[in-house]
Amino acid sequence: MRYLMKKVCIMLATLFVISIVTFWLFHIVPGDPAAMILGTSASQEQLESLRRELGTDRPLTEQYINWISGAVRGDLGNSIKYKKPVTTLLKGKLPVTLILGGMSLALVILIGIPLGVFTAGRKHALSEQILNLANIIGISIPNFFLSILLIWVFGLILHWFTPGRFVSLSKNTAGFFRFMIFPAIAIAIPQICVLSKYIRTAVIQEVRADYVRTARSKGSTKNRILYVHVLKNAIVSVVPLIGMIVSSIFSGSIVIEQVFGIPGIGRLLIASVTSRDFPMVQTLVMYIAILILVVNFIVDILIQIMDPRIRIAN
Amino acid sequence: MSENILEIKHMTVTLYENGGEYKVVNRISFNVGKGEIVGIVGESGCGKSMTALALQDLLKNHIKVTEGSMMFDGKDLRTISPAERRQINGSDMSMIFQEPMTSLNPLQRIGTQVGEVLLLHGKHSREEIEARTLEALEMAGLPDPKRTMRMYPHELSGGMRQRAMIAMGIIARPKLLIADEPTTALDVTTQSHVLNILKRINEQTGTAILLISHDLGVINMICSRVLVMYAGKIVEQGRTEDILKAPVHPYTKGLIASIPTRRMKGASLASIQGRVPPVTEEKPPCPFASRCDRADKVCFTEYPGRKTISEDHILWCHHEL
Amino acid sequence: MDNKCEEILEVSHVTNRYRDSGSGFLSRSKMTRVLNDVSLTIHRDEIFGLVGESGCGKSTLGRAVLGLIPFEGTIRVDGMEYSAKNRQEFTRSVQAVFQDPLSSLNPRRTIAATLEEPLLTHGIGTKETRRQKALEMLELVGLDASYADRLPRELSGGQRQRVCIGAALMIDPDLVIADEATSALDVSVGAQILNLFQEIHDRKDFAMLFISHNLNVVYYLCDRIAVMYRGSIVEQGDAESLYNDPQHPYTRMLLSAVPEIEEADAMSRYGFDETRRESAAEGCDFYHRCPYATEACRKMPDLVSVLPEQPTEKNPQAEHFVRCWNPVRNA
Amino acid sequence: MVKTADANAPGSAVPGKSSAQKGGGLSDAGAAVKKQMSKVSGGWATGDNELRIGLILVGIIVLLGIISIFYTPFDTLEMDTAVRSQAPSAVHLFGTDNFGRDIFSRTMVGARFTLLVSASTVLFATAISIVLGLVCGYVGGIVDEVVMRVMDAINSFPSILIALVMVSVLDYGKLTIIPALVIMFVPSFTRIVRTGTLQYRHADFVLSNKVYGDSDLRILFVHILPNIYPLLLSSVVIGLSNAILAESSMSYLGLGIQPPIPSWGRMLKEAQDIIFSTPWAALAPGLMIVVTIVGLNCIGEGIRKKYLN
Repeated sequence: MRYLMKKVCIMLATLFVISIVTFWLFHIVPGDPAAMILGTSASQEQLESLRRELGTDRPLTEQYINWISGAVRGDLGNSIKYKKPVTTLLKGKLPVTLILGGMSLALVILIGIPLGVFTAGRKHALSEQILNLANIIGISIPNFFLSILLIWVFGLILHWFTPGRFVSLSKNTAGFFRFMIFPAIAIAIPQICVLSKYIRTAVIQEVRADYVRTARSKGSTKNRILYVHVLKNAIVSVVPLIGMIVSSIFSGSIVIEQVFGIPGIGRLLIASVTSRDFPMVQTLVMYIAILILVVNFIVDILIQIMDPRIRIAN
Repeated sequence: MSENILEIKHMTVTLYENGGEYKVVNRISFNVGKGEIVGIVGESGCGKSMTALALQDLLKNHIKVTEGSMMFDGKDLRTISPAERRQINGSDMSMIFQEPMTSLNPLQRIGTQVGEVLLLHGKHSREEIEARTLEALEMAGLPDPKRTMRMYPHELSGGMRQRAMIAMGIIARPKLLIADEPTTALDVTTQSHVLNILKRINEQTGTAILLISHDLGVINMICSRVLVMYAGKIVEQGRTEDILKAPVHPYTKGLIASIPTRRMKGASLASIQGRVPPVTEEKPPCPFASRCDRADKVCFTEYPGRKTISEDHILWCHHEL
Repeated sequence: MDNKCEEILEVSHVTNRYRDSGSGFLSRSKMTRVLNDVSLTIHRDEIFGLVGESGCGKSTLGRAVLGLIPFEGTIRVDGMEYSAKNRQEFTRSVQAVFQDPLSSLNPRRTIAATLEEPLLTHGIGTKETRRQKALEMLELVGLDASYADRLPRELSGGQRQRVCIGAALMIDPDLVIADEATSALDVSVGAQILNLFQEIHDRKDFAMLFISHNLNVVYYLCDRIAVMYRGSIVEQGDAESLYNDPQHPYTRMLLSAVPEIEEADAMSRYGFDETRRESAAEGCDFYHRCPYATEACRKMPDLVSVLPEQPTEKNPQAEHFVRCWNPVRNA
Repeated sequence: MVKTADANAPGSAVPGKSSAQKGGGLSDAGAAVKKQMSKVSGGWATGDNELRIGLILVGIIVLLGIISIFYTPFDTLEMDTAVRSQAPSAVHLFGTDNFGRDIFSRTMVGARFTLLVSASTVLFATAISIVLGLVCGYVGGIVDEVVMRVMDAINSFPSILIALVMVSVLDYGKLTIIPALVIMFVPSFTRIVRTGTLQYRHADFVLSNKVYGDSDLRILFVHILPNIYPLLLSSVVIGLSNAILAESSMSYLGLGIQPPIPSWGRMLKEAQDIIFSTPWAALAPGLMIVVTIVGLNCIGEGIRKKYLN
């Protein structure tokens, strides 16, 4: 348990550092937000009053402290563009992105791992080569081009879903998932190729390990060796990768929400970056940071449970 | 039933690599009596490990046993079905390996891995498996079997892990235990403990042991008979004292003379010139011919016949020495 | 160096600790002691053997003498103490041969380039003279000159070790450290290398610190031997007196465990059965396994000279040190 | 402890037919083994085929990019409504978009800028990573610990997020995309260089060279780097393909290369709304991206396979 406590405070410390870095990035470097909003034509007094309103005239550390204290109380300041508190804007959007990310992760794991194990078994030269090329192509298709193809084929030609018209979960659950499956696929395909390749290399490596030879010498059957010994070792060596895959899924969802027009925090992030709405961007970055840290924390715990070598070392 | 647990006749193991076929083990014949400890000695690449792996069908898929018969306990291992062969592995014939660090599954407790042998062979209740695992760990010389059962491989030292491997090998009371360089990776003191344990197991349970090593000293500690292998062939075999005291084959002589001992202090060691030919190199009928100072034309043309020096002292060489 | 001092290597009170940091920076990292106040001296042109099981610190001592790792205490080679400043000069007098033939040569450079490396670093000679000296060295270590332009992967383990020995001798060092130089080789190949060591040692004058776990090899090759256990020297003396009259229980245990090919039953020569008990914190390191341990052993003994029972005729002033309160006499 | 390496079987022994098997081909057992062999044989095993495919594909793209500097079939900006939304034809190889611009010329110019941005990104990232990776791998200790902590932190973040933050802070012009991409790639390159250095740091020949008196710099750049550069080369090439992927994503989001300079990502963005009427407007840049990245990945895979054996 002591190890868990230590991991939690490392996580909080990292979060604190990130908040400082993001705060510093958005407040010092881009110059005066007030001038940004009112444009160059505004008079000095208007700039002055807006600065007072936004609180950007007070010394930096003071701004940071009340931002953090606000954040803790749930008040994350107002979005410049929408003039509304950031939290209300977020309320509807966060679950959408989480569901999209969850669906993609499920697809990646449910298809990636079996595919990796299956391809590791393929010993025939020709199929090995085809799988290799398919994998390279799978990784090479950019997810936004893939989405456009999906929209074109499944949306416009086969009419399996109406592109551009997002169906919200509350109104029509079936419609929502029918719509969301395509962006999930678009995000998942490159990651499936990545995960299946790692699993394949891990399985091939483990099959050559000495303890497999010991198992065969004990009279164990091929399948038992694969499932009892090899698979677990392969997965343990791949679990640390899940963190990286989740962060790639997140990158993918930021772009895909734009293509499919899904009202998630990814699309909000793009909108606020293009309109230089710093409080919004800053909050979104913090949200995503928290999500990533939580996922990494879970991956760490997973590794602890599965791998005694690390569990006992701590 | 003959009193030999293992009878190998003209066994040949062939390696298939980028188009070529290379005989890693070339028509060797030897026997292992019930309850006997037999050693195989030879340098790297002489095929001693291949012989051991062939017995338990553990060869890689581009290496095959292409000739000869392997009679184990009355059954010919080359003709029985793979399922039957798998039944023998672990129960009647078991094996321990050189690298204790990597030969155990890092994610499973020692107790589970040792007990797995009983799970694979016959019906045993959980309690019986646990009891026999404890008994096997005890017999293998582990100081605290109860605690060791719950530990993971990375928590044990090299010597302890090798003892766990031995426990795994003897839990099903096999008729033959094959040990492929079991102590090469261990310290000298641990090595002598492990060899004593193997000897004690042989005396208590009558399990025959086939010990493979590159170190004649290790062989001399526990083996009653030894086979000397060179480049895939047995060049000489006999009782350990005879081979050490009165070696006949030039290679055996050279091998013994190149071991630094007290007697040789100060004098230069008689080393065999040249080096062991790689597997892929074409070898004359008598493989040692190219390095042997007594070699003449016949050694390069015909297979050396089998000569008997004394009751079990056998030699494969053209020359009366 | 002007005064050719008698002792080529003086190691005095060398201690080495390393901090194995616990996982992450929060847990307290404990200091593990690898070398514990080791002192020894090697005479000029002598082959000194350092023997012990893995983890006893023999390789660490070798690395300390080469200046590769930090340590407390002083090490002087030919009167010169190692420091970052005199690194160039220091490396002229100390060279080394390592164990693993597979990784002992840079796979991407030819044999000649490897041999010329020491000369290049010390700026000795021109391109032609360096090449010439490399070819001569190949001859000396028993390799055909045609090997000069080959890559390491075309050579066998034994041949690669010969190249390493050649490279170590290119700049005529006064001291060569051989760290398990024959341990990774087959018996017959190892024998050729041991012969090579002896031949070259007779022809060129340099001292050698031969580190190995194999007692037979060390006894065969070395004039004086030190046995190490858990970071300290437990017994030291010339080869004969140490082999025929071992007085430290650990040395006796080692000798009884070494597989012999001569006596049929080598086991009983120094019949030794170990005991198991709690180790004594400040006491002798071997306390927890020593059957002869007494209360006195709870305090750490120091290396004491033991006058040999029968002065051997070969070298009357034979010296023999043991770190034990009640050394074991032959019955 | 000590392991008896199979020390005297040198790698490149001349393969010869085994003595017993004079004349006749493989025995039946041999043929059975051959068929079932897992080894991928011929060009595919050594990675040559992948390398050839990759070089051809990337070669075409680079060639197009270079030609576009001097000549493009049509002016990339001139809009000619007469030839609006024409299907691919002999005149307009990739057809025209709804403003009547020739898509083939635009992809050619797009190729130039996309490759330019990605190549410079990878160049900077590699330079920084070699220094960081070698130092961390070789020196180790606190330096290694701190740098790796920072690298892991950056690496665990979604790559696009870092680029977005950089772009929003430094206002997106043509050149600000490059530092954003560099920061994305430095962590993974550094880790590759570091792993390579660690692998060789404790090799005996590095110790021997230290004992010969070599300076650390000489050991790093003369002994360690030549041994790991093939590995680095293959990951740089694969890094290049990821850079193109990232650059086109940013351009798609409107934050990468700014108009009027055409870039593949941006062309895809514009073509998305008219996909039904003029699908080729989207297919052309899309396929160009895929072809480039497949080519680069093939080269990377080829080098890695060559390096392994």
